[in-house]
Amino acid sequence: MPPKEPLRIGVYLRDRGGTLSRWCDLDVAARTFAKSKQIAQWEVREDWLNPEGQAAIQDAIQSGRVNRLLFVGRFTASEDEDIRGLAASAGLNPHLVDFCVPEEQGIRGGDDARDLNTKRVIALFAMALARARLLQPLEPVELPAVDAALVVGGGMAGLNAAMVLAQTGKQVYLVEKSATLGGRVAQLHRYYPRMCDPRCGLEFLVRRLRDSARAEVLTLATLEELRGSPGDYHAVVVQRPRFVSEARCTACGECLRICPATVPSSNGEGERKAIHPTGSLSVGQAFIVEREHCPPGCRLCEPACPYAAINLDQTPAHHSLKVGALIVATGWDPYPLDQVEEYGYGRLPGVVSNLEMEKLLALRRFARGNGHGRTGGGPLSVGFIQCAGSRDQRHLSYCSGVCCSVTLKQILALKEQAPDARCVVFYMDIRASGTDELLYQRVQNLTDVIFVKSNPATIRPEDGTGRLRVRVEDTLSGKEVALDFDLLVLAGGLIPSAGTLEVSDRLGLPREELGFLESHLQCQPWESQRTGIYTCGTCRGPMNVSQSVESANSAVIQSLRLLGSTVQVQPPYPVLDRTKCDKCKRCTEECPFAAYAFDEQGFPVPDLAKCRQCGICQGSCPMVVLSLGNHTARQLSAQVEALSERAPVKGQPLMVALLCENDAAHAAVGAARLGLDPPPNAFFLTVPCAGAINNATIADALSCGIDGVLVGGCRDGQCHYVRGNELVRKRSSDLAEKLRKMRMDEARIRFEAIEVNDARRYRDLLHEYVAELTRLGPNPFRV
Amino acid sequence: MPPRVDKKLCDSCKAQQEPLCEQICPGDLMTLGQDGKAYCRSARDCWDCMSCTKACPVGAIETRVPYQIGYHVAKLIPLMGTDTITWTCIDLQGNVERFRYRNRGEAEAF
Amino acid sequence: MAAKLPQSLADVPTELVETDLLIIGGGNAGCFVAIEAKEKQPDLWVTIMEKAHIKRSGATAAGMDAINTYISKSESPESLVRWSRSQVGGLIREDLALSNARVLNQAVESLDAWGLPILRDENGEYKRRGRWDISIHGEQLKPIMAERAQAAGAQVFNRVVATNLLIQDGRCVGAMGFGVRDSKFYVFRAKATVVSTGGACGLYRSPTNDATSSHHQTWMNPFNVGSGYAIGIRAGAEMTSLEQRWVAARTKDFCGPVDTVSVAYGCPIINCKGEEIMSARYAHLGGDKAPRYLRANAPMEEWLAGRAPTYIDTTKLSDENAKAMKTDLLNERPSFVLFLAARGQNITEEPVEIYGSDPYIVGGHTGSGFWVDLDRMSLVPGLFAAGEAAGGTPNKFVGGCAAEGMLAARGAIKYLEAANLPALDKVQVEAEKARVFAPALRGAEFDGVTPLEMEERMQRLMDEYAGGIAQFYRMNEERLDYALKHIGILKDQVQYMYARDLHELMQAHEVIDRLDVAEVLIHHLKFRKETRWTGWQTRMDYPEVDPKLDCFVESRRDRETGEVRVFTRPYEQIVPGDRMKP
Amino acid sequence: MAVEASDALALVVDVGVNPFVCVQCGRCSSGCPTAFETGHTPRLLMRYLQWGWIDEAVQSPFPWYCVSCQACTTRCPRGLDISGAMFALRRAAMARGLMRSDLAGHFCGAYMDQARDHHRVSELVLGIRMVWATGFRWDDFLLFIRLLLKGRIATTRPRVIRSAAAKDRDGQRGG
Repeated sequence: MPPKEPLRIGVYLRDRGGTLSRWCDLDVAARTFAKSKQIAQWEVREDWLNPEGQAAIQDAIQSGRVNRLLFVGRFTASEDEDIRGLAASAGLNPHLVDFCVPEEQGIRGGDDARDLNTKRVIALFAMALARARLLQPLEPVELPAVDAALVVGGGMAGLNAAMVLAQTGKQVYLVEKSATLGGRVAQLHRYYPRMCDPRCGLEFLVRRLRDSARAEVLTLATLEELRGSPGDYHAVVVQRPRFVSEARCTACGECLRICPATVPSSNGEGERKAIHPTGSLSVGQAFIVEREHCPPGCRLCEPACPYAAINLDQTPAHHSLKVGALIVATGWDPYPLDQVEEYGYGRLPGVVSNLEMEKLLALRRFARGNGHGRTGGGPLSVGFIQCAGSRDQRHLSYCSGVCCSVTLKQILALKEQAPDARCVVFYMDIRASGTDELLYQRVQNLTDVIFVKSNPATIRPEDGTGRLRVRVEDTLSGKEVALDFDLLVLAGGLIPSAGTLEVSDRLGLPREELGFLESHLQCQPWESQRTGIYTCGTCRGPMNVSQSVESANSAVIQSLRLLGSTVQVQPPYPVLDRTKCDKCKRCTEECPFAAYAFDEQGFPVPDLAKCRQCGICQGSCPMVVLSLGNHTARQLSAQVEALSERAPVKGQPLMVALLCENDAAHAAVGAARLGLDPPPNAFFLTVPCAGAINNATIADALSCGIDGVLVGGCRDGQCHYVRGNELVRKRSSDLAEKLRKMRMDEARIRFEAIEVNDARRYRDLLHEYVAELTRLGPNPFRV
Repeated sequence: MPPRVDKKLCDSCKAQQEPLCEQICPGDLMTLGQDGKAYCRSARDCWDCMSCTKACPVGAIETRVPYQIGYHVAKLIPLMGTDTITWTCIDLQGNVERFRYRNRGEAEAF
Repeated sequence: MAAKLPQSLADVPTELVETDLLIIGGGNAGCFVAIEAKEKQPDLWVTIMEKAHIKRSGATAAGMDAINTYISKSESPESLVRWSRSQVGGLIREDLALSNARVLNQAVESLDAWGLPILRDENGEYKRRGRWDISIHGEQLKPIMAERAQAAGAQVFNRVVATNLLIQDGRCVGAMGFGVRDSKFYVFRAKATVVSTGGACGLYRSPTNDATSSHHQTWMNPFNVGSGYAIGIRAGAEMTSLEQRWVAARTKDFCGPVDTVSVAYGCPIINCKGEEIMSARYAHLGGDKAPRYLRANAPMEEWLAGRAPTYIDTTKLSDENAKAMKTDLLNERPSFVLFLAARGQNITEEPVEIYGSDPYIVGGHTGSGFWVDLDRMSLVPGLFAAGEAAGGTPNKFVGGCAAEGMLAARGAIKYLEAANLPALDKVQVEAEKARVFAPALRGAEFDGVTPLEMEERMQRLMDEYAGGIAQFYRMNEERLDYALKHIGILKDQVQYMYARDLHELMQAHEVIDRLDVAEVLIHHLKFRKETRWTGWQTRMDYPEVDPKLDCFVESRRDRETGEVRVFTRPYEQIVPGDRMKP
Repeated sequence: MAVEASDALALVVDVGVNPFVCVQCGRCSSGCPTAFETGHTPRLLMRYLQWGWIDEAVQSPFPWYCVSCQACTTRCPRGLDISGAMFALRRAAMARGLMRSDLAGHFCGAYMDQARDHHRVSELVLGIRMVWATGFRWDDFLLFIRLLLKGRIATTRPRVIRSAAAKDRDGQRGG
């Protein structure tokens, strides 16, 4: 290690329009710090970004007079960047430049405020210098990355994501559990509102993928394991055997004639043989053998195939794929409507789910002559029961938002096939919002469609006629209504698919209490709290087809950041001092983004690609050996200690507020801008997240005489880093317990949830806290 | 005298198999009991070096001197800062004495 | 969580570790051996066997309030050797003391560079607290050393207890031991082995030992039981001056450090009448500057003469000095301040009562330990010693042990250049494995003795018959013979000792090791038929100093027969001047 | 008229029903066997409670038709105890003297005496005791005859074989 270079800090004050020197006496401040050896230069300039200013900076660096820069005054974000760029071009690491903004701490004009302002500025400079002394040069880290992505789930969202990726020139692997693509949308009869056939949209997507050289579709495949880190994943995919070679099979159909086994059709799809084509929505046209339906020992199809494409001993294939990002699009399953016993789904043949109704419509069962269940020659009577199992505490507590529009669409399609059909819709409220309202009006214009605002309690088969009797109170008229139906369609809700739960367990993706993948942030819905893994489609919540396609595109755009040859990680990021770490694993436990893993010696290692640089690990470390570049616990402690020696006003409580820079700090700066003066002895310091505050820093603050420490974090559920605020509250409550034993008042540590625009509340909070501290008396360590 | 463990506060170091107090004790005395909380396996063998008290991240451990040599109850509570340590001593009559000093100076890099 | 006890020897896994330099004991000296060895030869394989956790193990576990030996500008290595020699009645290995003194400051200054806060006076020099003491805030002393050792690249095996050395064709080629947490049997093969296990505590009964909760109320770390001496003795290494038992004036009941602190703050030792006993009775022998063993024994003479209790007079301390003294005590043994608070004692009104401690064998304070040459190699080739384990140089303390660690590292590196390892002696390994796990494999119904029972029996026996505190350190030939006979019986009774978990298995070996050390110690006490150091070895049957015994008393135990041979080695003076004067 | 939440809540709060949670889905009425006997349905009464129209709710005949078969409570998507609310309305009605509270007392006595003594209730005895309390009415009597002829009224009370344990329990409870 090179011998430590002595510190030479250049303190450059920006006195635009002489405001700073008017508000406070800069000469007194200069004299106060004259003795400090580490300050190599102290200069006040009107502006530092004009040519002379820039030249002065470059000269100071290149001449070696300074090796740290501390700028005082207000600089916009872009000016901040320019100065760092200037320093870098002059040969100084841009992270050795720091800024201190007196205005933000409430220092502003005012006739009698000058000498107080001067004392406060001196305290502020002392803190800024304490921080500047401990600045370290930080370098960005370049991590390997792969220009490919993996999409899990071949439904509407997955197909869209894969197509967009392929179009933007990225290699993409699409993994689909079943034999065909299209997922749930392929089982629909019509889209709404345009009433077009979903297969047309899907086939467009599948053809695009088939033709793209960069897209590789793996059906009958599941993601077994994911190793590596964002940008450089190693995914292991297992593909179940198809028993038919995709290269050789020409779909000539010879095997169909030989095959003795017929497979019962599920929900009215018509019989098919054990060996059968995989349906139009698949990349190849090879057949597939459902081995479980082959009669024992039968291998008739193998010799029969003219192209020797059939191999009944095929074993699962393992693929190990190098990808940069993962897009989860595992879709939804229908709520098991048999749970709602009173509706008799699964028991009464006439009761079907809205998904099954799509199949019946697709098979044009209701067209005249196809004779669906029309008893007694009269017109077909069909009932639609909305919110079947939804908005019901005993089943799904939420509303899936699509079932109303689906029912309206189904009525239009039904009336097209059977114009004389009588339809009754039992509803609580028709939620066809936006342009779907037009769909609702088209249905209202039809004849024989009546909307009954009520929920049936039970459905009973009428003995003899086989029709279904429904008896309700029509809440709009208060009258009893009893109707008989040939068919009853239950409009059931959407729940996370089995595939979604499986992939969430395998990749450790958090789920919210409804079971959907947790994205936590309204403003980043594609988020999965695991960098590198993005979610889209109904796996993260009920949505309609257009929203699902929209979300696929947003997930792809987010994943592009990680695709390419390298991933650039800008500082700051956490660094571990291994000699002091005794592997207590608290950082791993508390990191909200599971960014830590253990190496073979058991040391926790942060994966810099996964790390969100929130500093919660630094806050959790009992040995204070984890430090987030230039936001370290030692720097915070040094600033607090510097403040403790320079209380502006003697005899008043000295207070420091440690504020999360995402929300609470904005309230403080807002208060200063509104001219809401903080108490004279109150200053604030910012941290990337309240969770980054280590108990050792609070201990330092109290032991060096600070009267009160106010921790400002976010409200529960609003933390940008999931639970930073809860963690710091728990840790500081442990510390408060120790304070009580040390005969110190627990109120010396206080946690407050402060929101972005709580400027007024923040100012009142400070004054109220200082009042309380005044009552408590000085910190026993100071006296 | 054994270090006294406050069962409410002790979170058994988030159920890792070797909590910090068990890891650090020079006499191999601290370990996790059946209730998942830390305890000292042999009161007589403790030397009161207070390593466990300093190491406990939630401050659940409190040191006591054997009753043979000191009356009930005085407290000595260490509070670890980043590079300072603060002791608070409360004697029998409740008088409080506080000490603070730097326990880590400027260290050259490795 | 510790692993369960093995059911049989077969299911005890054996872990074989190959290394160049093996260090037994990751304490103050051990860390410095590792750091110096890795600095001199970075690609050397260095392995540390540590019975506890290197961050807080050994005598400095709780911290340290001062570096007791540092050669300031006005002193020199020679003046330090002269002072040290005068403190122990003129009988030290001057060659070792000189070589140690020449490296002393370098060791202390590296501690400073690693961040150990050493207090400075107004012009930036180390603040002196007596002729040789400098004040430090050493609460983090041991973690600092442990971090440097690990940073230097030493491979640390925590929770591994050394039970015996690996001796093949007369050479030491490593050591064996077992894991207290993983219940494995460890075999380390090393070209050179350094024993730095610290001193032996717990040979004698401590005055406050009782049935409730104060069994380990000792000044020295009770978990340093002298295993280093024991494995050396069993390997046939030569031991020197064990009869210089370290007996110290310590706080009554608490048995905390009070000697150097009282010197530093100028609090004289007084008796119940308030007389300053050192200047009153020992003026002719240097008064307060009298040799260490006199200062240690003086209070006990006052008790015998009916002028007890004895105190260090802290009533003259200013409040500011009293706080400074307490700060020092917080750094070395924090529970001392808790002890004072638990008696509601204000030291500026009520002086701190002092009493003799139970005797310890500590080569860092007296000259006891391995007989070593200038490379710190013992008589068994390949076996080195450093710190409290190495004999011949008293008054080393923290700085001296650190310096000796560096010298042992240099000696070991020189030796292991030419050393090569013979094939592993399987027979010796299996025998040791059986011996180590025997107490744990006695079976559930075994009718035997717990380690605690045997330890208490040994401690009371030594206390009453081998000059313990209960007898005001006094002994005579017949009592020593009685003690020797019963130590022999106890060694034979080891076959009845059983252990119910890994912790108790460690305690069993702590007793076995101390029995071997006690036996050799009694031989040394019997041989020196004179009273050269009152307190350290007060022979009531030979009260006078015998000029013929102005030499080192040595001992060596025969590896096969176990017979202890005691002999003398002549004293060689190198630094001129009166050996009794500093 | 501002909705006085307090009085609506006061009525049903002790039964643990918060009327404002009801979303008026009508499922309780759809499932209720006697919903359409009186022109008032349970959903409608919940609506009255939401508006705080206590007089209409209490004077409604429907609560007396509620046979507390729990069809409504088990199916309510918001988990409200509708039958509990009807019970509260019945008690409120009696408190306001809209229904002779003594009748309930007589009926309850007649019922519980038999249940306690014979562990079975004979409708015949029940009818006779109620006639004793309310006085003789021809239309009731003719209805009784018709029911008797159709065998709708059991004249004898089935004998109950009491297990030994049951008898001890009776013994312990002082019979």
